[in-house]
Amino acid sequence: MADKPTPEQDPITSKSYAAHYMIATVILMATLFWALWDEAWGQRPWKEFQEKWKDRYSAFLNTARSKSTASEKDVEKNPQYVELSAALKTATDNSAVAAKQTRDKLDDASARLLAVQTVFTDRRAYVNALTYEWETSTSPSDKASRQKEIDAYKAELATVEFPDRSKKKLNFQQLEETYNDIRDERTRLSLELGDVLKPATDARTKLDDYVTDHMVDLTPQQIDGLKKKTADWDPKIVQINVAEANIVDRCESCHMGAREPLKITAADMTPRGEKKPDEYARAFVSHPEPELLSIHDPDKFGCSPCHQGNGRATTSVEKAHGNYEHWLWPLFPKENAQAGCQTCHSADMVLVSGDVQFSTINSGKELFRRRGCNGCHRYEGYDREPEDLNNVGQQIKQIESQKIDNLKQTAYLMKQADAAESNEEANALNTRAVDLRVANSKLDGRLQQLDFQSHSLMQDMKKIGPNLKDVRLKLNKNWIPVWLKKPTDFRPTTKMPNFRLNNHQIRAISAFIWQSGFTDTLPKHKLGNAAHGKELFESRGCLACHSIGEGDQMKGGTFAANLTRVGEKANYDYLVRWIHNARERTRPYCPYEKKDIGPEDYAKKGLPYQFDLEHSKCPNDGHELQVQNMTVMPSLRLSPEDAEDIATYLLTQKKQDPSAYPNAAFMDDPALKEEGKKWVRHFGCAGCHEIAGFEEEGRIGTELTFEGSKPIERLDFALSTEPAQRGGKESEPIKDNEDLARLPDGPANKPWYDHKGFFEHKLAEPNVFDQGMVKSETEALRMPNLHLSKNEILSLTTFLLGSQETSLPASYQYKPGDARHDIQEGWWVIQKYNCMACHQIIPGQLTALMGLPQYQDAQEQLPPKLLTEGARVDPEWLRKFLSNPALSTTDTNRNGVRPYLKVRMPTFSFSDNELRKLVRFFQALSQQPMPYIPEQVPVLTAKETDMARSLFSSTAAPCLKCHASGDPNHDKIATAPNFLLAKERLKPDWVERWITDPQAVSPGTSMPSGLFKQQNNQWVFAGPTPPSFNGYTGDHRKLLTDYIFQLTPEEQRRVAASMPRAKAAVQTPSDRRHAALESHAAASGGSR
Amino acid sequence: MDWRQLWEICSAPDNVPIVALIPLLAFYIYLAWRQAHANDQLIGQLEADPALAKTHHRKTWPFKPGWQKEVHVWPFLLRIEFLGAIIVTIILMIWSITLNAPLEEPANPNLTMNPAKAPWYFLGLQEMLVYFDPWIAGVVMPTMIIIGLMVIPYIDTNPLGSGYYTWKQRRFSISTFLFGFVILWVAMIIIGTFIRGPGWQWFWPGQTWDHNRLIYEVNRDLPDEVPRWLGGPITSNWAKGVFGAIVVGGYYLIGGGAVYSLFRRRMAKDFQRMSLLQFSLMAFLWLTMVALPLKMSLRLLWHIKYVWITPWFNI
Amino acid sequence: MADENNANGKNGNKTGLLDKVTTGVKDDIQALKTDIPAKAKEQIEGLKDPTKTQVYTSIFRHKHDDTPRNRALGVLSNVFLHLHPAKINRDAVRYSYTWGMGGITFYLFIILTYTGVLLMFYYHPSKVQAFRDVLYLEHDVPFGKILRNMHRWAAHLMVIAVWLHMFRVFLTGSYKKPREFNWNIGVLLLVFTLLLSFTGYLLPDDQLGFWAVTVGTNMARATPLLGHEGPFGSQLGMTPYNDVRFGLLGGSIVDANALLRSYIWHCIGIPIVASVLMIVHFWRVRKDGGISGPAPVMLTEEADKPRRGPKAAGE
Amino acid sequence: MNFTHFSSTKGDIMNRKMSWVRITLGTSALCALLVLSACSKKEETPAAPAAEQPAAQPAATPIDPSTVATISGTVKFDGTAPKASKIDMSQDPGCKGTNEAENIVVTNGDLANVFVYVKDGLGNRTFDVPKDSIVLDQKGCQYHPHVLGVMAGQTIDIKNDDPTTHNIHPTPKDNREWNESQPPSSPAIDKSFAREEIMLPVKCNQHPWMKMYINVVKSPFYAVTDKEGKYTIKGLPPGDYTIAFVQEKLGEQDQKVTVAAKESKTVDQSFKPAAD
Repeated sequence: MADKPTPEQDPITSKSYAAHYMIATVILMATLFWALWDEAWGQRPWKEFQEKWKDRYSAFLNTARSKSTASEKDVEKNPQYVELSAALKTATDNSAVAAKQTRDKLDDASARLLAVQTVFTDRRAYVNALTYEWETSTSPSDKASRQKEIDAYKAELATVEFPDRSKKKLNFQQLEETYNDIRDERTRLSLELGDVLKPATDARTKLDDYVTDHMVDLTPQQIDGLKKKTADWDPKIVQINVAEANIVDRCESCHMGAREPLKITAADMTPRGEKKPDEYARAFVSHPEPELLSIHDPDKFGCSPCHQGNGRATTSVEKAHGNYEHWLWPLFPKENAQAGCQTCHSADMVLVSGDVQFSTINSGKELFRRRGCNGCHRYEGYDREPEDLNNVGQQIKQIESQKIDNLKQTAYLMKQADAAESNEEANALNTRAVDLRVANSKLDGRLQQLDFQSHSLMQDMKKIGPNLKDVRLKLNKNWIPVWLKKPTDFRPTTKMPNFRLNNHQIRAISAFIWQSGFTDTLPKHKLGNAAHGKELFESRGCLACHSIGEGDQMKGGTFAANLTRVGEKANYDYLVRWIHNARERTRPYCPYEKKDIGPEDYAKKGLPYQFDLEHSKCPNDGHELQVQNMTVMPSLRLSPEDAEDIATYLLTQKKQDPSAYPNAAFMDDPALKEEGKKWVRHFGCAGCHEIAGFEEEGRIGTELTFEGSKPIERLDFALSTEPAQRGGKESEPIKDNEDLARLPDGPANKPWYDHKGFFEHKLAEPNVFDQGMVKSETEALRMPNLHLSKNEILSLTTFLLGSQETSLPASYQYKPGDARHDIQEGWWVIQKYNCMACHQIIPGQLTALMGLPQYQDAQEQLPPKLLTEGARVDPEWLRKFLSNPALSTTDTNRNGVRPYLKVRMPTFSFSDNELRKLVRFFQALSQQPMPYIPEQVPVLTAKETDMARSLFSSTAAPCLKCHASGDPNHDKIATAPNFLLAKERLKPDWVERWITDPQAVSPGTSMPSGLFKQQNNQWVFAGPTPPSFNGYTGDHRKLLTDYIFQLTPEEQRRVAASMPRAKAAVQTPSDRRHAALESHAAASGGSR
Repeated sequence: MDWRQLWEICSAPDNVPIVALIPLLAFYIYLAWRQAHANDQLIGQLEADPALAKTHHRKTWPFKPGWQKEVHVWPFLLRIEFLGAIIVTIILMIWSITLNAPLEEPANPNLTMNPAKAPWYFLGLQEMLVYFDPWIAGVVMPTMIIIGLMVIPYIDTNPLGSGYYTWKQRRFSISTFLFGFVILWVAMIIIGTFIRGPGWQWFWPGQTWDHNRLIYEVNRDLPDEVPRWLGGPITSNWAKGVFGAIVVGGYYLIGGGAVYSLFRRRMAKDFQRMSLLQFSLMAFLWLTMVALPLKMSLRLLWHIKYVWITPWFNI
Repeated sequence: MADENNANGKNGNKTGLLDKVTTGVKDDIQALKTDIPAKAKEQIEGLKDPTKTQVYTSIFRHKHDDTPRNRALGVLSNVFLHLHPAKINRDAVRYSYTWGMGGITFYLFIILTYTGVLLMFYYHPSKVQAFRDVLYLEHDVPFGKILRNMHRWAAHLMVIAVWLHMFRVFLTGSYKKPREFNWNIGVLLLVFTLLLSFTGYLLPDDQLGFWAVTVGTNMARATPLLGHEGPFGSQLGMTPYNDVRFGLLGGSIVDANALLRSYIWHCIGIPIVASVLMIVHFWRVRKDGGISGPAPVMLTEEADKPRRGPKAAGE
Repeated sequence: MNFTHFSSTKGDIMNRKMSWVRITLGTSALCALLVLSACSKKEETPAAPAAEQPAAQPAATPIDPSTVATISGTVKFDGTAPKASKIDMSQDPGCKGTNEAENIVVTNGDLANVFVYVKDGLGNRTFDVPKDSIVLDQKGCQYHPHVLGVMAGQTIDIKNDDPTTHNIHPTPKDNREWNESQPPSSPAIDKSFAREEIMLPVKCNQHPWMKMYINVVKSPFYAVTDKEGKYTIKGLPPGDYTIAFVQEKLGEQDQKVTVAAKESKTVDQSFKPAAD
C-alpha cells in the first residue's frame, strides 16, 4: 500500500459520503416502507380474502335475490296471501282518517309540550337549586329566608308562548300542572293512535309472518339486508373472544361465510369461467351443519375447540390452520373433522344432534369397543363394568371399616355415659351413641345396595371373544392351530385379529389353550331337523347379529361371527347348549379364590351343584361367583328341540369336513403348555378371551385416552421417521398390497409425520414400524392386524385424533347430570347388546334386519321401531318387559307383545343395573320425566262405552282386524298387539298422538293415518260413525283412547262378537311353513 | 448427500447468525491479515533503511505534510458512524421482516428435546461436555476463559504492535489468540451446531440426523490403558489417582519446560521482560488451552475418557 | 359590555366614571392600531433568522457555520456526541482499521433497549402468561412480530459484534499499556452480553428456551464445591435444593421462579450493570488516549525505549 | 325483448347477461324465447360453473305429430302357467271379489299385467305431465288395475268401492312412504309420486292379499298388457329405444328397438317361469 502513488488531496477530509448516504437512505426508506407494507398487508392476507368475499358474495346474493323474488312471487300467488293482503288494505283504508286526526292532535300536543317544557324545566332547575340550599343550610333563620326566596320565586309569573302565538302567564305550580296535563294528553294520544292503527299493524304482521313462514329461503328484504352489509363491509379482523376459555378465534376473518344464513357452497363462490373452486371459494363456504352451530354458539365456543388450529394467527393459511412444526394443535383434516367432537363429548357413545348423525366418530367409538381395542388399551370410560366393580369393592371396604369404627365409638360413648358426672352429660353421650347405631343401620342399607350392584356388575361384565376354558367341549381340536395361523383365512370377517404368529408360537399357544380347558362332559343331544333349523335361523333374528355366506352371498349382521364354516370347528353338543342359552357356564368362577369352582366344592359343603343368577354365591366362602359365560349373546327362549334343529343346521355349514384337518396331537404335549402360557401372556390374549389362569390379567397396550395429544416425538415412527417427514412415494413403508389398500388416503405422498399418519399406518399394518428392523420374536411389535377397511381406519383415526387432553375449562365438557346423562349411559348398554341391529332407535338409522331379503316385502314383520319408545310405554312395564320379553314365566317360547312377529325379542338377562339404565334411556330419549306418574284415565259412562264399542266394531274402524284380540283363530292373522296390553303398557297421551297420525311416530308402520280429522277443535272420526254418535260433541280420539285403557277381556270379547266376521282364517303360504311355531303365538294377550 | 437435512440445519432461524458468522469472520481475518501484511512490509522496509525510518510517517496509508494530523470528529467520524448505524438498521430490519424469531411448543419438562442444545454462543462449551465432566466444561473452563482473557494485558509484555495490525512482531500472541478464538471457540460452535445431531452424536454435514442411529463407542480411561510393560492396567483407585496426578502434573511440567525452551530461543526479549509470575501464569494458561485439543484427540482417536480418576473428580 | 356591567353593578358616580372609562377605551383603541402592526412586523423579521430565536439558542449553544470551532463545539456541546473528543487521529476514521464493531455493539444495545422496553409492555413473566404473551405479540400487537424479531436478531448480532470487536482489539494490540484495565472492562462486558442473551432465551417459555436453559444451568450443578454434583459438592453438603443452581433458578427445576429471575436479570439487573460498565468503558477509551490507533508502526529496536505518549502519535 | 338494460350494468357484462337470460328463461316459458334458448345453451357450456342457476326447465320438446310411430305387441308366458292361488277373503265379510291371486295372470299363454315402457333412448327430452288423473279403484278387496303406469307428478285418484275400510300403503324405494286409511264411501284420496320408480308396491295392511304395483315413469310412452297380453305405445318419435318389460315376479327384460317415422312396429316378448 505504501507503494501506491500519494493522492493530491487528503482522502480523509475530501472524500464525500453523499452517495453512500444517498443509497443508504434510499434503502432505509425502502426497508421502512417494506416493514409498513408487511405490517399492513404482508402479515394480513385476510384483507385479500375479505376483498374477494365482497365481490363474490355480492354476486352470489344477486343471484339469490332473484331466486328469492321468484319464490316470493309464488307465495304471493297463494290465495291466502291475497286474502291477507286484501285484509291489510282494508284495515289501512279504514283507519286512515282516524289515524290522520289522531296524529295531528298528537303533533299539536307535542308542540305545546315543548313550549311549556322550555320554560318549566328552566324554572324547575332554579327551584331545585334553591331547595338544595334550603336543605343544606343549618341555621333556622337561614332556612326561613331561603324558604321565602323559594316561595317568592314560585309565585313569580312566567310567560309561556304557545305555538299558536297565544301567551299565558303562569306561576310555578300552574306551570307544573300545565306541563303534566299536556304530557298526559300526549301519552293518551299516542296510545289512541296505536289503537287506531292496530288492525292495520296486525294485518301487516300477519302478512309478513305468512311470507316468512312460507318461504324456504330468505326473503328478498332479508337478502337486501345482507347485500347492504356486504357492500358496507370494511376490511377488519373478525374475532371471537371467549376470555373464560382463553379462546381467541379469528377464523372468520377469512371464512367470512361460515355463519351466513344462506347455504354457500364452494361452487357458489367460484368465479365464473373457473373449473375448480380456488382457495378463496373453498374458504368462503358456509358451515355445513348450521344446526350444530346453533347448539354450539360460536360466540361461546369459538372455532378452535372443535376444529383446532391456531385461532389467533392471521399471518398465513399455514399459521392459522396450525399446520406448522411447532404448533401442537393443527387443524383436524376435513375427513377427520369429527375428531373435534371428542374434545367435549368423549363420554358419549353415540353422537346425534337432531337428525345429524356423526357417523365417523360414532363408528370410531363403536369400533374401538367392538373390535376389542380396549382389551389391550385402556381408554377412560371404556371399561365401565370392571372399573365400577373395582369402585364398588372399595366402597364396601370403606363402609365396613367405618362400621367397625362406629361400633367401637358407640361402646366407648356408652361407657363414658355410664360414668358421667351429670345426667345431662350422660344423656348427651347416650344420644350420640344411639345416633351412631342408627348411622350403622344406614350404612348397612348402603352395603346391601353395593352388594346388589356388584352382583349386577359381575353380570354385566362381558368379554369380546369366546371363553377359551370351553375349547375342549366346544371345538374341533385340529382346527385350532389352523385358525391361529391366520383367522381371516378361515373367516374373512372375523373380529379376531391376525397376530402374525410363527408355527412355533401357534403350536405352543394351541397346546396351552387346549390343556388349560375344562374337561367336563356335556349332555348328549340327538341330531335335529336341519331344514327347520335353517328356517328358524333365518326368521328368529339370529341374522341381526350373525351373518352367513361369504363375499357377495353374505347376509346378516356384522356384530357377531359369520357362521358359514362353523360346521368345521364346532362340537354339536356344545352348540346346542350355546344356542339354547349361551350364558350357560360349564363351571362357575370365583374371583376371590381365583379359580373355577367344580362340583367337588359344592359337594364338600353338601350343596347341590347348581349355579345361576339366583345361586351365585361361592360354596367355599360366600363370595359372588361369575355364573354366566361373559358373552352378550342372549337367550332366544327356544325349546330344546328348536335349539337342536338350529345346531344341526349350523353343522351343515362347512366347506370341508372337520376330519380333513391335519392331526394336531402335539397339543397334548405338556412341555409346550408352559411355553404357550408365556405367549398367551405376551400377546395379551386375555384382553378378549377368558382363559384359565389369566382371569385377572392386566392390559398389554398403552393407554389411548390422550393419544391424540401425545407429543409426536413419543410416537415411534422408527426407521420411517425421516421418510415420513419428507413424504414422497418412496416414504410409504407398507409393502403389502392388502394393507396398502386399507390406508384411507392411499399410499403416502405428502409428508405424513403427524398423528394422523401414524394412526393410519399403524392401523393399516400394525407392525409397519418394525419395517426394516431386526427384532427378536419377543421384541417385535405385538399389535395384531385387525384387517380394517379404509372407512374403519378413518373412523378410528378420527376417534384417536380427538382423544386429547383439552385445555378447555371443565364447564365446556359435556358432562350432563340430568336426563341427558341417562342417554349417555343408555347408549353404552344399547351398543353393548347391539339393540340397533333389530330396532330403529334414532330416525334414519338402519338396522341389520332391514337389509335382509325376506323383509323387503314384509316390512311389517320387522321388529318395532323404538323412535318414541319412552313416550309410548310406561317405564315400569318396560322394565318388566325387558327382563322377561315373553311377559310370562310359564309360556316363554313366544314374544310377549307381538306374538305375530317371527323374529323374537330375546331374553338378555339384563342386570338390575342395566335394566334401570335402559328404562331411563328410553324415557330420557323421548324427553319423558322420571319417575313416571300415570295419568288418570276418566271412567267412561255406559253410553260412552257403547258408543266406543260400536265404533270399534264398525267397518269404518276395523281395529280388531289387525290387532290381536285373544281369539286364537283371529290372532293367527293379527299384525298388531292386543289392546288389553295397553293399560299397563302405554301412556294415554301417546296413544292419542299415535291414532291420529301413526306415520309420524313410526314411519312405515302398518297402522294407517287419516283415521281422524279435526273439526271445531275436536278430533272426530274421519269415516262414517255409528248412529249412536249423532249429537255427540266430545273428542272421538279421546273417547277411543279412554275406551282402550278400560278394555277388559270380557269387553273385548263383546266387541269381537259384534264384529261381522267369517269363521275360518286361511293362512298365507308363508304362514303355512311356520305352522309348527304358530301354536305359540296363539295364546297372545292372555299373559297379563 | 442429504441436502434437505443440510438446508434444514442452515436455515433454522437460530442458526442463521452462525452461518453469517463464518463469512464475517473470514472477511475480517482477511482484512486484518492484509493490513498486517502491509505493516510488516513497511516495518521491514524501515528497519532496513534507518534514515527513512526517521522521516517516514510510519503508516501504510498515504500522508503528505500539510494534511491535518487530526481531523474533526464532526463530521469526519460521525458521518461514518451514522452511515454504519443506517446500514446496521437496514440489515436488522430486512432480517427481521424476512425471518421470524423461533417459537417452539410451550415448555414441557416431560418432553426432552433431542438434541437439546444450549444457545448457539454456548455450544462450544456444550461440545466440551463430550470431553470433560460438567464441572470442567461448564464451570472451570468458562472461568478460565474469562480469567485468561483478563490477564492478557498483564502477561503480554511485548510493547510492539500496539495500535496497528502486525504479524511479524506478535507471532506468538496472535497465533495463540487465533487458535483460542477461531479453533477452540468458533469451530466448536460450528461443530455443535452443524455436526452434532440427535443424541449429541457426530453427523457429518449432509448426513441424515437419524434419531434411531446407534453407534458403537466404548470409552476407556487412561489408567486402564496403561500397557502391560508399564505395569498393566491400573486397578486400585488410589493408584489411579496417583497415576493421573503424575500424568497431569507431568504434562504441565514437561509442557512448561517446552514453553521455556521456546521462549528462551525464539522470544528472548519477551522472556526477559516477563516476571516469573507473568511467565508461569502465561505458561499455565497456554498449556491448559493446548490441553483441550489434546484431550479431545485422545477421546476422538483413542476413546480415552478420563486421564485422572479420583473419588471426588475426574479429569 | 364592560360598561354595562359596571353600570349594573354599582349605581353611584355614574356619569364621571362612565366618561373616564369611555375615554380610556378610546385611547386604548388608538394605541392598538399602531402597536399591533409594529409588533407583527417585528415578529416576521425575527422569523427570518430562526437561529437567533431564544428557543433555538437555548437548544444549540453554538453556530453552525462550517468552522473548525463549530465542528468541535458540535461534538463538545452535545451530550451524546460528547463521548467523542472534538478531534481524533486522522486515520482513526478508517473503517478497515476499526471495523466499527464497538460502535455497532453500542448501537445494537440501544436498539435492544428500545425494543426490549416496548416488549415489556406486553410481557408477563409468569408461567401462565409468558407463552401466550409471545403469541399475542406475534399475532395481535401492531408491529409486534417485527419488534420481537428485531430484538432477537439484534441480540444475536450484538454477540457477534462483541466478539469481532474483541478480536480486532486483540489484533491491533490495543489492550496494551495503558489500556489494560479497559480491556478487562471489555471482557466483563462480553460476559454480560452473553448473559443478557442467555437470560432472554428462556423468556418466551417455549421448548427451545426451556431446554437451552436447562442444559445451560445443568452445568451449574457440577460447580466445584457449590454444586451438588460438582467435585467436593456433596462433601460440603450441597443438595439440589441448596446449591448454586438452585440459587440461579430459584428452584430445583426451570419453572416459574426461574422465569421471573431470568426476567429480572434480563430486564433490570444485567442492563444496569452493563450500562455502568459501558460508561466506564467509553470513559476509559477517552481517558486512555482515544482509540489506540491506527498508530505508527514501531520498530523492533525501539521496543525497549520509553514509550511515546499518546499525544505524540501520528509522527 | 327486455334486454335494453344490459348496457347499464357494469362489470362483467357477459356474465350478467347470461344470468339474465337464464332468469328470463326460468320465469317465462314463452315460445318466442325458444330460439334464444338455443343460443344461450351454446353460451352456457363453457361458462357453466356448478353454481346454482335458477332452475331453468327447458320447455318440453315438441314432437312432430306427423312422424310419430307406434309400437305394439304381445307378451307371452313360456311354459306352463302356474295355477292362480285362491285367496281366502273370509276374514272380512266386506270383501266379495274374484278370489284369485294376480301375481302371474296367464290366459292361453298370454301374460297380463306386464308393464312396458321406453326405458332408454328419449335423451333428455321432457314431457308435460297430463292434467288428467288416473284412477286406482279398490273393489272386492282387490286393486283395479293390478299394475298401474303413471307419469311422475301425475295425480292418482284412489277410490274405495268396498263396504269395508282399506288402507293404502305404498312402500317405495325412491319416493316418500305413506299409509292412509280410507273408510267405505269416503272421498277419493289424491296422491302423486315425484320420482321415477318401477314396480312400486302398494298394499293394504288389513287385507294382506291386497297388493298392486304403481310404475312411475317420466315419459308418456308406457303401457300395461291386458288379459291377452297385448299392449300399444303410441306417439313415439322415430329413434333407437330400449323397451323394458317388467313383471312383478318375473323381473325385467329389455329389448332394443329402432323405429322409423310413422312406422308401426310389433315388439313381442316372452317370459319364462322363475327358476324356483
